[in-house]
Amino acid sequence: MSKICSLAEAIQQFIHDGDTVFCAGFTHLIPFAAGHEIIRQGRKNLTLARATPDLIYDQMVAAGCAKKLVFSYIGNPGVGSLRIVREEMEAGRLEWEEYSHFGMISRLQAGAAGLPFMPMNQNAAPDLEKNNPNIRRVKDPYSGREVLTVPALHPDVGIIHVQRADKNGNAQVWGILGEQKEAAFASKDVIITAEEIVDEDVIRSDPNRTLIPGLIVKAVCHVPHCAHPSYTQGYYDRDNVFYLNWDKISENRDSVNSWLDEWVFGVKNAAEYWEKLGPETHARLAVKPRYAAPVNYGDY
Amino acid sequence: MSKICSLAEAIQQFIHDGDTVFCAGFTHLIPFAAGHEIIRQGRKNLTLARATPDLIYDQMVAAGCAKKLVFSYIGNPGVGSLRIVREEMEAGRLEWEEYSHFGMISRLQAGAAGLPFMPMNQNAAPDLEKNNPNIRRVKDPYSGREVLTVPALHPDVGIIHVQRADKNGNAQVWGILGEQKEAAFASKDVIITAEEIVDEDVIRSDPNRTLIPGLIVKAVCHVPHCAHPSYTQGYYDRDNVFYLNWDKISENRDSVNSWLDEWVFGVKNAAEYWEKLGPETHARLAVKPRYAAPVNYGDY
Amino acid sequence: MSELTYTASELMCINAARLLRDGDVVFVGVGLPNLACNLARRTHAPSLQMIYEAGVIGARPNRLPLSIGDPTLVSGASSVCSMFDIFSLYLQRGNVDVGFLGGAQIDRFGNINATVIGDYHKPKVRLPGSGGSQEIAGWANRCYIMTPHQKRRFPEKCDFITSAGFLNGRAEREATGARGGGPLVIVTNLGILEPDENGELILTALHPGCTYDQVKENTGWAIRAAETVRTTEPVTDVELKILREELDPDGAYLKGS
Amino acid sequence: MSELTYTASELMCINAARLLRDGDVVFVGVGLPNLACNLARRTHAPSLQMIYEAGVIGARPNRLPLSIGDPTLVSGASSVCSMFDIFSLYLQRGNVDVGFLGGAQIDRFGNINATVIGDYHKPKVRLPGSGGSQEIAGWANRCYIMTPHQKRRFPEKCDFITSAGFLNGRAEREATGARGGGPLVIVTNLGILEPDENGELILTALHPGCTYDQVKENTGWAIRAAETVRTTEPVTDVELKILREELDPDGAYLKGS
Repeated sequence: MSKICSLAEAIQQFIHDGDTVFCAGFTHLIPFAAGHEIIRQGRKNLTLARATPDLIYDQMVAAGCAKKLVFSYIGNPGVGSLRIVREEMEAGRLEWEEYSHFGMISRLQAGAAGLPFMPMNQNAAPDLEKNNPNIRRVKDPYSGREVLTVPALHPDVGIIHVQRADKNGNAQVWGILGEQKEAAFASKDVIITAEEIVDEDVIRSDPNRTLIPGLIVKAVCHVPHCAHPSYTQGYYDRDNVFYLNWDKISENRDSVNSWLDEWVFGVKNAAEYWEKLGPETHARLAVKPRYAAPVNYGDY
Repeated sequence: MSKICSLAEAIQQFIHDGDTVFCAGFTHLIPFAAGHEIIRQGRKNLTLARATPDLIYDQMVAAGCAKKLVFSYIGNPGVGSLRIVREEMEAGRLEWEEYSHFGMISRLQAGAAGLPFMPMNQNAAPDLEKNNPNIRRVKDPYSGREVLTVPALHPDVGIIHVQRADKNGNAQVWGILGEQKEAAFASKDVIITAEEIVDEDVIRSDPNRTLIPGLIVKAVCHVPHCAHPSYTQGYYDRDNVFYLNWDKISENRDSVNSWLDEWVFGVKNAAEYWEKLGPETHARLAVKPRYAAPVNYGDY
Repeated sequence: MSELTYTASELMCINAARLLRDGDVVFVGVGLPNLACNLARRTHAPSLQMIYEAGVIGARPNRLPLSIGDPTLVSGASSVCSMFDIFSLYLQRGNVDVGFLGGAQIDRFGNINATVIGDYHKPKVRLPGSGGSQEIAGWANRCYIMTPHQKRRFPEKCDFITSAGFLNGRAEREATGARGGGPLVIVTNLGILEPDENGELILTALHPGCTYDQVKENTGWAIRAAETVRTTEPVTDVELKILREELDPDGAYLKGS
Repeated sequence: MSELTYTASELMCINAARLLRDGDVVFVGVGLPNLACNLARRTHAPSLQMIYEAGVIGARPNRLPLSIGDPTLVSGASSVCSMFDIFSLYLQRGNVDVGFLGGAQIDRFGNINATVIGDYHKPKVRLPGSGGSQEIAGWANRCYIMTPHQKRRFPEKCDFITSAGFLNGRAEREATGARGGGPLVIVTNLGILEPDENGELILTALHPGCTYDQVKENTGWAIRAAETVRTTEPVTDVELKILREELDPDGAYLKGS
């Protein structure tokens, strides 16, 4: 049974005000188009969870979608500060819950594995543990020494961008894997956005490449260039110029609002957004092919 | 720096009497040739750990290499009983430590992750927990309910068969993954046996396919057909006929000893063993190619 | 129809197949459960999703697999993952609807022994052990069991509980916090047993031509019968034909008994 | 040689590169640590193995990555794994020899603050937070820090300990059971600080032309000097040439200060 629908339909159906949303992807495959669609549809009071909020959550916070942030690093990767998020936190207008990267990912792993918590070895750093009551301890029943724990995270919705998926939601990913798999299995509902919708036979020709199985997926959306200004390995490059520009745009709210008006509210969907970027940007982000060596599964 | 050596050299250097050895592979990629080399070199008092001891440990137990078995299922997969192992256990001549599959794999995962233990949800089954003091409990610090724990397993040596590896030990696997990755990271020393030694560029063309990184590998051995009568996906089929035959061979010790004399002590190495199987068996186990769809990483 | 002849294995397999619901995610073993699932897929449950403990999801085998890790399960499958992932992300997470279980002994409360006859530390008969079944029994939403109906296979109490049924009663299982629903149906060659409100197995259906007396004779405790004991639908020639001609043409699993 | 001119970043980067040993497995961040590692690989440590928190092992980037997840790190790498795996199988397991750390504040015992200036719940300046550094500081065998030598960056005590140095002394860190050795060397633009037997940072080397007085002026506590304070080897034109012509030709990281 096909799960294909438009991204607008998927957001409409699965994301509700007050939900905890996880837009997955570590630098790679960040589903910006989904974030923009959430902004366009005016969702409010979301809890936004991601290791690195990146520009996608900076934009969603700026647009007033978020009540709370769950994160482990609030920077503009490779550039500097995440200005909107930082300003809202400093002003006391945004709640937050903070972990280390490993704490954050361990929360997802526990959620994905159906465990109530994950243990982590002690790292000697005292202050995050002191300030986050969700970071606790249990005694290792073998040595008697204590290990740290973090509780399972179960987002209401996980949005996962991938290179290719079939209509059932079987999704294949290569390049940086980040926390895509863990976020998908941890979430109650999973929305897949894909650069390409391919025939089932393509997926079945390489089952080890399937990171997310259709059986946990609710919706599959065909969204080419979904990740811009992040990137999709093999499809287009990271738009480092935009990451640098955002540092300037986000210096004041007027320019942020103008940007949102023009690039989010001013376009209908990801296709229009990409079109609007224009041929020069398309050319700048284009990438020449470099193929993986063949792999023979055998015709058993 | 190349880590390539012969299988005999690797066993000689890294496997010592009394070691805990993990010959990895769930049905797929079981490194039989390594087991046979351990028998030929006359190792004693080994603790043999595997989820399913399979014929490889039945043979090693028959040859007198083992003091103890750590396992979760002692059957001849798809056939029935594992006669030698069962007889030795019933006779009180073989120590054992027993888990469920998930308990066994969780022990490896804990070992691989550097954790002292892994939690598992309760499964309501009381008797294995009662009889194995290594299965314990901790209280989930969030709900207050108890979860089960198993302790990390750290084999002295993990032997991992793979489709292809480079001289540094970067190893790629497809088909059933079993516990190959976890066993490698959990072990103190890792020996890779590979169907093919390939140029680094082959590995680097598809980094997501690399299951085991060279940096944890001590020795890389070129051993085509290492897995027979188990199989290597895409290279040769499982020898189901042998699995059925072993059920008869292992009915009495004389026929087992004759088999060991002929097929282990009577050959010098895996190449001679394969040659001795003869062209009919080679033809029976041959497999026609079926290739994975191409994957483009992009030339960044 | 009533003149069709079939083996006990065929009878159990067909009745087990009928229990599966379209769309179910099933944790499959080789042998009869594999055949039952494939029969269901070819009849009333085309969207059945089969996953194997070896880490294979959505297999499309071109031949009957001898072992649970056969390469034919991999070529053409929709996904392959590690064993750690299949047990944690799928089974422990609650993504498995149905598990199949089997063992040397099944007791009054549906507990299963696949470990040992006699004392654990001095085994009289050492059996294979849990494999994946301890967690399947604990965590699958529903569990089904197929087993020949023999007194030694149905003792009042197992020598060793490898996989949990309802322990000494449904409340005891529930108190452990295990997420799964436990054994829902036991299919034998005589009929069907189901747990009552206390988790005790009772006879709820007989296959055509079988009797409650036969069941009592072949059960190790005084087995009760439900108020109304159904008769199972007769085996059809369509079901037999699929099993015999498509799924197990060599009779590897269905021949004999 | 002594007439070469270089920026503070170049000086720190070159001195950090010299600390790396051939064969080291290094958990690399972007920016200066990335440049230091690549400089070491091109000089005395050709077998240095670089791994990135994004899950990339053995990268061979064709261009200078802006972010830690740049696609150029992936194409041609020897392995890519999930974040969960890179932090657990590599870092927590003890497979990482060297980690690089940085932060807004580094205190007397090498503790690092990358989280907040002021109160945690009512931040005066909210910094990025831990990212991967809490576990790198806890678990890498050796940690190195590069930072400009300024009083505000070297307070006696951090406002918030994001990543552990030696807490209030080496014994306190050891009591936590964290496996890693903690900060081994802090490279600044003035010289090199190392922990003494109690874990307190002391001056052990000065760069050519720099003085202990400058260090004291720019440190937030009364920093002690080792009995013998070395002078670091002068920067060579070979090192500068590799940095400027091969590794960062646009001066993205090395220009300025």
